[in-house]
Amino acid sequence: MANLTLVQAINLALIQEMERDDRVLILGEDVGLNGGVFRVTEGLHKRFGADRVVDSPLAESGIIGASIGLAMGGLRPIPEIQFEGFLGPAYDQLCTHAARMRTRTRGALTVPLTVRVPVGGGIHAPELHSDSPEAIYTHIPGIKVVMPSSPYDAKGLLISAIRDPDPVIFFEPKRIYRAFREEVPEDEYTIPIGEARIVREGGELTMVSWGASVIQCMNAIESSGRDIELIDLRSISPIDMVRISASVQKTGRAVVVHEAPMTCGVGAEIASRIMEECFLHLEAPVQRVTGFDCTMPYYKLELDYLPDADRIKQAVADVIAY
Amino acid sequence: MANLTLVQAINLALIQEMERDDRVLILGEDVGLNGGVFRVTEGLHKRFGADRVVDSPLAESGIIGASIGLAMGGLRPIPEIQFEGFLGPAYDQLCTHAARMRTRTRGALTVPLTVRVPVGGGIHAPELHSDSPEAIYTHIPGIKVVMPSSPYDAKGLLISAIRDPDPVIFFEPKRIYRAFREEVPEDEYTIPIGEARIVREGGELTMVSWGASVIQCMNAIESSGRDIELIDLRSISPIDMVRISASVQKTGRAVVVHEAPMTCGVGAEIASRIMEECFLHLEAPVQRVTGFDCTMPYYKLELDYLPDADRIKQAVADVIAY
Amino acid sequence: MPVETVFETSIERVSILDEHGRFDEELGADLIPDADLIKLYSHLVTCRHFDEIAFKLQRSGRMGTYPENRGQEVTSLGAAYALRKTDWLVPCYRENAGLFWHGLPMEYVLLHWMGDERGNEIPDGVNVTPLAIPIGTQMLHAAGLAWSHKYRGDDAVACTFFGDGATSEGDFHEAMNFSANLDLPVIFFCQNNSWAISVPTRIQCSAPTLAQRGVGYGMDCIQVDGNDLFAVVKVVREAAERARTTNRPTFIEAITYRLGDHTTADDARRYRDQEEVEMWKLRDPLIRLRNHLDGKGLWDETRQGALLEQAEARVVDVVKSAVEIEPLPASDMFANMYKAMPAGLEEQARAMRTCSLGRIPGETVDQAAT
Amino acid sequence: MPVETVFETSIERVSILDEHGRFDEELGADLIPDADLIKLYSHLVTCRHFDEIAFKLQRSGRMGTYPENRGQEVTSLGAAYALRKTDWLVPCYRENAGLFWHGLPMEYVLLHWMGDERGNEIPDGVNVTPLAIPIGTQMLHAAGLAWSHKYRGDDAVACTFFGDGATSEGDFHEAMNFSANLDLPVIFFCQNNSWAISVPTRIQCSAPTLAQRGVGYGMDCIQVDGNDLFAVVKVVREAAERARTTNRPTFIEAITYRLGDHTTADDARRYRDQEEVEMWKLRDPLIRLRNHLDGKGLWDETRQGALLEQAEARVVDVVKSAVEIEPLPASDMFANMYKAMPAGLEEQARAMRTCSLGRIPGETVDQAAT
Ligand SMILES: Cc1ncc(C[n+]2csc(CCOP(=O)(O)OP(=O)(O)O)c2C)c(N)n1
Ligand SMILES: Cc1ncc(C[n+]2csc(CCOP(=O)(O)OP(=O)(O)O)c2C)c(N)n1
Ligand SMILES: [Mg+2]
Ligand SMILES: [Mg+2]
Repeated sequence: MANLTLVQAINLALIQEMERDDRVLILGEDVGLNGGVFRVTEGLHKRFGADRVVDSPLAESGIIGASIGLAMGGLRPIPEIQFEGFLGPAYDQLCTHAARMRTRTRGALTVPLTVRVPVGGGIHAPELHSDSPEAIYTHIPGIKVVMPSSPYDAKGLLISAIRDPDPVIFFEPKRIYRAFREEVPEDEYTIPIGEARIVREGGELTMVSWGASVIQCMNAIESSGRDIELIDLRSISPIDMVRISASVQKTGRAVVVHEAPMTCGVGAEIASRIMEECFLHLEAPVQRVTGFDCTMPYYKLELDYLPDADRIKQAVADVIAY
Repeated sequence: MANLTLVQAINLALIQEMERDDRVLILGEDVGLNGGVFRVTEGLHKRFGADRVVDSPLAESGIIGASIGLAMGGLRPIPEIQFEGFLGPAYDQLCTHAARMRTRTRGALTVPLTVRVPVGGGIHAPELHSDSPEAIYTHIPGIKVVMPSSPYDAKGLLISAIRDPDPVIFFEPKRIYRAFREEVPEDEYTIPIGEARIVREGGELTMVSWGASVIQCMNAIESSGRDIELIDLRSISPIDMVRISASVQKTGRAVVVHEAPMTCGVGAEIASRIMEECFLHLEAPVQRVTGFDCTMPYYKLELDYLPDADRIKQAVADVIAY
Repeated sequence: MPVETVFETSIERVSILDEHGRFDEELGADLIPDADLIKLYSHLVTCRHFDEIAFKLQRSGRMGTYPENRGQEVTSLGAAYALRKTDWLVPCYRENAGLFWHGLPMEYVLLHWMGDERGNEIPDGVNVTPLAIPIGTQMLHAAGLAWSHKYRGDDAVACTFFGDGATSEGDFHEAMNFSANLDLPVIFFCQNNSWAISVPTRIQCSAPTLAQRGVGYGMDCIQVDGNDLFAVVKVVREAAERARTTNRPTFIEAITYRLGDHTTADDARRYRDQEEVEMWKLRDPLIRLRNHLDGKGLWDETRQGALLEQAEARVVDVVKSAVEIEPLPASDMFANMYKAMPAGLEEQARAMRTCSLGRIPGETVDQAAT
Repeated sequence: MPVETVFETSIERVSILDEHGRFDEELGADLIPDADLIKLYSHLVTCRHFDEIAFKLQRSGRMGTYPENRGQEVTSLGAAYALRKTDWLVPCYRENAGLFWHGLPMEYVLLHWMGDERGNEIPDGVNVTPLAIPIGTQMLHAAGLAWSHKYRGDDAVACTFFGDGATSEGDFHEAMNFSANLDLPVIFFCQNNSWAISVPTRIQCSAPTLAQRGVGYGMDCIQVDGNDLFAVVKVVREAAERARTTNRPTFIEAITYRLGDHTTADDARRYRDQEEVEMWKLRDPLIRLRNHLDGKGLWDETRQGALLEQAEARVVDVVKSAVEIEPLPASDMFANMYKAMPAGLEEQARAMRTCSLGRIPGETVDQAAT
């Protein structure tokens, strides 16, 4: 057991998987000598050498496209995209190839890659360094999407992602990269992709969230003093509807919280499925507390944009008062 | 009045807007001499010349990125992307620039462009010629998304899109490009972006759809003999919740139909909003009839993938029996 | 010096068996043994026949859109012949001759265009990627595949094929740049056939040659007569040797021509002159090679007749196996989305209705979602 | 001929005032009148001071991440000086000197890095696009802007700035290719400062020069000493003239160096040697120009002292207006999403809560959504 930040937990998972499997290699912008702009790959270049930790040209489509080839060639590439705002140039390679290669070839060629991407707002960064595009990739069949909210989950989820036979986007909530530490086992362990975590049990209302927002939810719940069940999705695609529905059938009320804009966000999918699966149990409409339907503003206003404890508590009050 | 196909109605709208406003120009792959692979720009090259109907290099990001510059320069570009499956390379320019330029510059620079894109399945085309990515762009604030289901709407919506001061993606359901004809006024007229159309009134259930699926809905409704209100969204972003909610508050039941995969599709957003706005009126959960959560299969199976009258009728039966 | 020259380069063009039938002994001698030459010619004739039949299948409604290969067969075949079975071919969609030579079963290409994924289910040991529909995107996969071999320490290379139009895509640039700067054993084989559907090459590249696209990457680049089997074999051999020994990529521009429409959905008469087509028909690579074989006394009408019969018989079988393949069950679309099917998808597959509707109302979650 | 040369080219490098202070009279004479030279030098000193203060603002927590311009000021300034106010500057984020010369108010750049969109609200008549955060994407906008002027028939050109790393992005290729093939009056100004954050230029381009990136497009391309104001002015003038008269684009590689960290979030000591930095400090463009002015008797310590005072006073005002600007209301994030705000968004803005929650339960739709 070591007391680690989320960044350290990811770094540890990378080291252990690279030790374990020499098919695993890392590529991306500044991941080498510099150890990544968030220092997630710190020390790896020295430890595993320039053949396994590769500073690539500045080209996201190239990073993902080449990784697809590496994966089809039998390796386990872990490309890093420096910020979620720069995943855009790689969108086409991810959707037209990574997501489709297995079904297109009926399993003859597969793409076991893990794309690591820092995500989300709250760190006063420049434009396009604070977005939350998880809904985009959740809509694309063939790609899995995960986002941990704690160091422990980060390590276990990343190891699962690296070992997964299919492409996984591993979103890293940069706001909590170093926000807190947690006991993380030294030895490797996995957290199954597709399994949500009940962070806190409760009978009055079900709250569903993921990534850095989970922390906002905890704050809201603690200061609200209500008996709320908090579910950390962890895997956004696929979604663990078994746990969500079981909880809502118990509580009859639900609030979903995420940073991305509301319209066509993952909250819409979860709310719809709750309605479909728990309609007769619902005492109030499922409420969404999300980013607004506008571009993530420059950082002076980012905290007004991001869902916070107050907005979450207001939602809880609305749902319970309904 | 002329009796026109959807292709002809679009062609007419393009001609009239180019006649009316010499800031309007068309660019894209094969839009010139060839008149577009679907012949939508037929005759325009001859009529308006190579300066206003431009065959561009084969590069979608370039087509959209250059169009953004043209628009910032005060023109009204109408880029064509040959198939929705090739919108991917332009995703980044659309989301990081077209959608953001106005808010980024607080109106100092704006991007009034209209991206024309054939969309959807059902024509036995090769891979990546049959997808429905509308949810992706509906999730992106700052871009409007429209999709007509008839020649009349196509002309009016396209003219509105071209005149709109903000970026609009104009999806053209290729399955009904020539499926039927309709009386279309010779002179120009506009259909407000953001206004859905009540295709058919009814009291028993509300059905919401857009694009080619609207035709499947009509078939289902007619053969079901039920008293169903059919709403053609026409504008997918923004969504006309006023009409949808008013209808569902009347009928108490709703079914949403679209070709795209279910998860995080536009159907999820509509279902969620219906729940939020009509909860106390709902007799059954809003049901979604959509493409499956798998890659659009090669064409041998595409009709099994696309929602058809049978699946829609089954959904109606389920909702009413609920 | 206020103005000094800091870089100089030039592009060369290789031709061995030219359009007038002239054969350059110096470059051409023992490039291809006669026995192989006959095999290659026979393969070309079979592929040409396959192409004609595929076209007819579309016209008769038994197959979807099909892109004729006619006139370009020698480019991919010459490359495939110059490479090893352990090397990768990363094609676009006009490389049937090379893919078949490399081991892809002929019926696969028909199945692909018949809208059947079984046409992409590449057999084990055949190092070929599926036909690439999104233009320009596959070259990065070639870079990655080549990289995977370099990483493992074997000397296999990847050869990727694409058209003149494809060189306008950003992914082309990124693939070239990755390969050059990370030293990846890739051969970039551009088939400049004068057209990208209706758009002439000058709209894709206003430079005098496409070959010089490689200069900006410090990459070796060369132009070759793409209808000259000998020249293609020579330049690809040299590129492969370079890749194997130094991991340096090469950019090859092969000048060829698309004799048919872009695809069966196209009508080239709308945008190009018939004279141009007629002129290129005289440069048909098959005729050129046939004359060469005749000249060497390696071929004659009887052999040609026998070959055609074989080719027809072969293609009949191929068509049969593609047309008569057992129908795909609708559930097949779910089968290969993931190695292990997630619960929600499994439910959609079971009901063949969206999950939203797949559940009998009232059915409890646990039955449904697990 | 079996092997013939089909293309030849070379790249030249221009230098006028070299690092040793040698000035080439032939090329340099009457390139820049003395009066302008003094204006330009004064501007450079002011921008250098602005850069230092901006850095301090970040360090003292009054501003977010900031990318130092130090050492590269002459590239964008030389370009701006060589162009007209009617021309467009399409920058990346290290071109303060050029942008200010072209008319962008200094406080705008501070506001931008303070996380305030008012820093991008470009005043009417200032033909500048906002600082571009996504690398490589802005060059296509330059192509489109230049195109819009060609379309209208006036002779304005667009000059876009970017780094060595940006030339690895696909959008760079597409912008170059569009401009070359559609004849767009664009100047592509690459600032090769040796680094892309921690990645050295050779990973972005293994060719001997970046300038040769233009060869593949048949574009005029040239390399220039980017720390030499005279040379930069000369090459940009020629490029602008070419663009105005022939609509042909030009690719310029300016050799310069990033003397500071990539941004205030970076620590360059992790990846580059201090000797390299020290060596480049000797090539500081400001020192070089100052010595030249001294040599010509156009400058002295008194003037320098006075200039520094002015610069400080000016920057104090700039900082003041940026720091003391009135706070942005939260509702501002909604104000400019569209020309006309859609109902749903209007509702979110009203409630400052997601639409999902913005409605008092039971409130009917018509009140809510219209
Ligand atoms: C990304 C993308 N954009 C557009 C298309 C539509 N399209 C199919 S083939 C083609 C032209 C390709 O020309 P070229 O690369 O020269 O290959 P050729 O067909 O001439 O062999 C186009 C535009 C596509 N398939 N993919
Ligand atoms: C598309 C994109 N990818 C990655 C980044 C992160 N990033 C910011 S600056 C930079 C390096 C840019 O290097 P260069 O183009 O040489 O410009 P310089 O900073 O050296 O002036 C990177 C990778 C980004 N902003 N945009
Ligand atoms: Mg071509
Ligand atoms: Mg740089």
